[in-house]
Amino acid sequence: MPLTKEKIEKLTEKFPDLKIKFENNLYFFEIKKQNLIKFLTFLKETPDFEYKMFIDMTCVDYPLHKPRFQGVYVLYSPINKDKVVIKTWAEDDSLPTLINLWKGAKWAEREAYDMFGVNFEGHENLVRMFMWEGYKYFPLRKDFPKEGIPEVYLPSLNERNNIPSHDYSPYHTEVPTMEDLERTEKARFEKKQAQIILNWGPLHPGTHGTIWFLFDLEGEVIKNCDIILGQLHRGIEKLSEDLTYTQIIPYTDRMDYISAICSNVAYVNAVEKLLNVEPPEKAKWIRTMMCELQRINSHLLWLGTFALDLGALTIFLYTFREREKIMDIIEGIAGIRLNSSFMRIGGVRFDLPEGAIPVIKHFVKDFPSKLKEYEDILTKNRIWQKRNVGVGIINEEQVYQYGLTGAVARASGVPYDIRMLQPTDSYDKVDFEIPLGTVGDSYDRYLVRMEEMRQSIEIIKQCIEKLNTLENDDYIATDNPYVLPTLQETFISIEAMVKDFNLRIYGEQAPEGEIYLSGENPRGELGFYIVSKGEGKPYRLRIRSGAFYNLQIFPEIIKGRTIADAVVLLGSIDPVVGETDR
Amino acid sequence: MAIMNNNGIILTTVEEVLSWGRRNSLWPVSIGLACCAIEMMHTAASRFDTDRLGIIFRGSPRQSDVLIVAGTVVNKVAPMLKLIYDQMPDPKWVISMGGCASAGGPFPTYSTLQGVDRIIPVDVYVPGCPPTPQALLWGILQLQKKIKAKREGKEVQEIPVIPQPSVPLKTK
Amino acid sequence: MVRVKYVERPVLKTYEKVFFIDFLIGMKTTIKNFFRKTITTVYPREKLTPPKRFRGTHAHRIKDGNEPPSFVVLEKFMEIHEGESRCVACYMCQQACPMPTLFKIEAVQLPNGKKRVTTFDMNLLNCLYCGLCVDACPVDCIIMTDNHESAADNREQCVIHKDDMSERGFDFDRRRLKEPDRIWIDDETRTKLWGQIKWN
Amino acid sequence: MEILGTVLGITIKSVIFIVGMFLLAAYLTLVERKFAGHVQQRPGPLHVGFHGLLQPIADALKVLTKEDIVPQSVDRVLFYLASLLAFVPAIMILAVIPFGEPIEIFGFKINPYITDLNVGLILALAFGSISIYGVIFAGWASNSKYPMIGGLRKAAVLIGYEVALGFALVGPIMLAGTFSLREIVEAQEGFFGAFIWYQPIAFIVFLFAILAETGRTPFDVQEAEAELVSGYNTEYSGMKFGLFPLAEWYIATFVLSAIAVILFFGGWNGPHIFGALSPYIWFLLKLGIVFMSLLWIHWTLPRYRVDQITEIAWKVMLPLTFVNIFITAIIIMIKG
Repeated sequence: MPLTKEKIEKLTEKFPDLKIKFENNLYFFEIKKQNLIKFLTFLKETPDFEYKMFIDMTCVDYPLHKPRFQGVYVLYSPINKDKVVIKTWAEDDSLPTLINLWKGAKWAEREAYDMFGVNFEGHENLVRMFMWEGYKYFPLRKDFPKEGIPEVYLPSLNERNNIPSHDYSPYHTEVPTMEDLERTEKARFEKKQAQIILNWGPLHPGTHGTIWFLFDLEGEVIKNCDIILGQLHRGIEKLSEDLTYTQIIPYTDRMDYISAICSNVAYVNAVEKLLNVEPPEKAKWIRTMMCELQRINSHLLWLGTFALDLGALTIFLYTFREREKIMDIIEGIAGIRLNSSFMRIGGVRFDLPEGAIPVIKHFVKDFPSKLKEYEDILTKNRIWQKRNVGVGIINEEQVYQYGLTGAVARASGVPYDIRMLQPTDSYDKVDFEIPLGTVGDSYDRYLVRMEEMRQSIEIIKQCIEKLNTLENDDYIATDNPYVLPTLQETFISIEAMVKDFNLRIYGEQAPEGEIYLSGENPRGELGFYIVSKGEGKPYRLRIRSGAFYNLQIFPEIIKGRTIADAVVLLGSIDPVVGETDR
Repeated sequence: MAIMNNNGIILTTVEEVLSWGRRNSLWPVSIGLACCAIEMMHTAASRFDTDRLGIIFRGSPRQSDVLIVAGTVVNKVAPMLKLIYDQMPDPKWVISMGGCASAGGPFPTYSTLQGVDRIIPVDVYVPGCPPTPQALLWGILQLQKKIKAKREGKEVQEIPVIPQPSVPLKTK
Repeated sequence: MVRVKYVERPVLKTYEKVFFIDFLIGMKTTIKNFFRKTITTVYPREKLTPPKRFRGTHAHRIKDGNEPPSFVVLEKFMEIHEGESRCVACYMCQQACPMPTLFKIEAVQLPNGKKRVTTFDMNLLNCLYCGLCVDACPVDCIIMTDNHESAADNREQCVIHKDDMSERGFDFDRRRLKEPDRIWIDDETRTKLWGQIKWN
Repeated sequence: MEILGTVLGITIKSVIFIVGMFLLAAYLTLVERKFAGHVQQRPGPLHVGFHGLLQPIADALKVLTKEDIVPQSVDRVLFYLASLLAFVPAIMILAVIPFGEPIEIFGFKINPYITDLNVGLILALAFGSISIYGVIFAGWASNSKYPMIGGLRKAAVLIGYEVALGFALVGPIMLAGTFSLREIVEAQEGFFGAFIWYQPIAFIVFLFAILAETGRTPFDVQEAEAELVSGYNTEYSGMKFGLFPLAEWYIATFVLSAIAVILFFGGWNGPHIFGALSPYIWFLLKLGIVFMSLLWIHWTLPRYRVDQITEIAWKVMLPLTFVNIFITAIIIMIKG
């Protein structure tokens, strides 16, 4: 629940210059820069506030305002069970660092520096996060064009003599040289402490995509470690600043491509809250069901790749067998296997097709036996236990320090699950349990995820029962002025066509305001901080990615362990590069 | 289809035998970049089993013949990809899987490489976002056809080999 | 209310350790799968039919008499013959597309005051296959077909044009227009993976 | 004249053995791929030839005609030497492995083995341990980080398990009272004469040792794909690469399973139900079973960490073998 009156008064009399705004069921505080640290420390340490979990930190660029940049911090309180947003203006383009309060701020501040050029006083190693050292620009500034500045002549090697397509240009943005990358690598480690510096990645079978690990090895023991991200930084935040709210939906697929539907739902919920659109009942249930299917799908991929990294190759193919089934279901319902942009603002794109429910029923009935097969091979296997037990133990304090979410937090015994804390869709109507770990090592993360799959099956069963009763409801609230009409309406009525044209051309004219809303992704909390200036496009869309913050703890807990453990730890944290880099 | 019309018949000339061997044991580098990598894994998995066609994924570029560029290639990883390509022994082929790898796809941004064929020559483009496993398999069959055609001296548009710096020089 | 449940960590008993019970159970599972039927779709010989909702290569519906009412309204300004693409050059697909540059739509004004679409190019290599253009089309013209075998060996062949789009649309409608909106239609090909599903 | 005959015979046999071994190894890859495929509910090689029967040939053609990259930074001598050192000893072990009883063809008495040394087993072990150098050299000569780590890992594993392997074999040798493989086989009469019944511990240790020697899961740390790209042979390409898996995964596995059959399963002993050829059939049958079970383990289990492997080798396997030797000795004493 949000803060009570007394607490607000307590805050105001402690900090007179505090500006308070309550919007979209969320408190926004604005504080002067010099008081920021004091205020945050107060929020973190005062007994009945205890906003001790670091959720997110970012910046917003207002070119006409002086000072130009605004820092935005999101905090969560385990006792109040709610979030607050603290904003402050960055005078002379610099902000105080929060590393001493929350270790999790380290990467977020690097990213803000990389994207906006905001300086952070006292940051331990303020280097480029996504771009490479020597990159001249700060992409997320408003005066930087989204397609970059084409400055090198870089034609296609195949299509020398003819123009391949009408939107082809031989000029290209700057591509780094190997020297640039070496400089980037050097910027992470000051001096060589041990024998070998091992580049693990960026293109390596074991790194779950294109994460670039730097290991400072002594024998096989990792003395020091740092992670270079940005090998999949596609600038989705920048892109979405000149797309309408509907057009952003397909890009949320491509962020966490393994759990596309969950990302869709999280984003669509945020936008609906902003536009206060209320989707119909059936859409909510469909969303919940698809989310859980996608969650199982994602956890299966995690299990497969995790087992593959640990050498059990067969599990990988067994999990992919079940994934194929879920993919078939999603393909039949949404039309494409992986990046199914199935959600729409105000509902879902299609109704469930004929035969969807029986197929899902069949899957739900069949899946637990398959789950048991995996557990037979792995759970009690002595090798599996030897590899997992006691590796990468994360305690509760670290969870709050780094803002870890998702299964990683739950394995450490923190009952942080957005599905229960801030239920969207139909999660308040379904009945399930949050699996929690006791030790917080990699084996617990494995067990927690396995248990989550069983819980998802339960949720899907409830959704099916409910959906059987809602046969002929409508699946999208097209009467709302912000919701695009369906095709059939467009064909028959001229009003619908005009409304469609307007919404396509001018976008959904969201009321001025801002919102932070998050959903529970398989990889942790996926939050969307949207600033709307009353246009059809978001002024700033900040994506709080769970994997980004979860991965941040890797360098700390891998120290003193071997490469083999690094594989285990990475697998159990389970990042997806598309989401960490956006 | 290359696979279909040689059910183990030893072809006549050495060249053809070699090309038969090559196109029937294409070993891709197991490198995944983004979404397409998931579909690539699905192609290798049990449902659409690439091992049927003699395709097994190798970890090391030194031991592989095909580079399946699966996913968005951003500027920062482009030199590395070029390096991987250079490490592969001849004869080698490149399949550019998905829109992102082929032409930048839906990311016309400051950080995305607009088509991997700007740094390495591509043999087969597979549209799709991401392409389904069947589409990728179809692309692989196209590549096999291409190898066959090249060996039999049929016309295939040759990739003009023009000396390029491993990564473009900056215009300062 | 937050309901939590602590997972329990199994430990190996001594006899399990000594007699390698854990290994044996795992090996039992693998050998069980060894004797199951394979689930592989032998691709070039047998293909999975994509469902009707599949979002593959784009196509144009043609003017064949069963257009929606909206088309009848907009047709007055257009010069479209029977069997041609229904496109009325309203540019809504381009407007709706998150990646508008992949479209190249051109229309000319004919002497009789009517418009005629001359170019409709789409660069499939930049497409997200998100289906927003399909939702935006007011005359039910642009659709996404079940064609996914579109690999080519140069980038030009990945750009589709008006004529082949209308051909593909005609072909798609001929094959699958009558088809019910079912999750998939090729039950027997999918039984390999799914086993027998009981439809109700 | 006599000597000439023997020399000729041995030469012919060696040629047959080596060529046959090459073909066999090539087709063992197919066997493994088919087995793995069906374990994972997929057919494995299918289209190249009838059910993929020509797949090994296609692979061989490709690998042979591949460009053979030798990176500039490598130590050339060791780089070339390594692949040979990994391959040749594995083949040479074949010299002492008997595949059955001598048979009469056109009045010639042909022994189905190249030579029958009275220290055959020792020779096999010696050659087996030489092939370690191949791996270490490969890792070192590549002058690259992943191969070096892989090579060192493999060295650690092999050193640990060579010892365990050696001591595990002592039990059967004591029972048989000879080092000659042929005589060891003759020492095990009948179904319950097979040493597996008297030496179960030795057999388990030997099984683990085979897995470790041939670098199969749970001991395939040296080419753990997720950690070290392809392990010690990362920098190898073309045929020089091809020799490594052939030697390590197939020939070595084959040869060691043969030794296992000879030592524990009574070699070619078995009821004479197939007529004159029954010894060979029995031998190959047992061999196939052992080989398949190795594959089966390989495609089921996850992978140990290298320090855990060495720990097991020194702290569990070695003491077990000592205990085994001790018990065997006592029993033999009592039996007299």
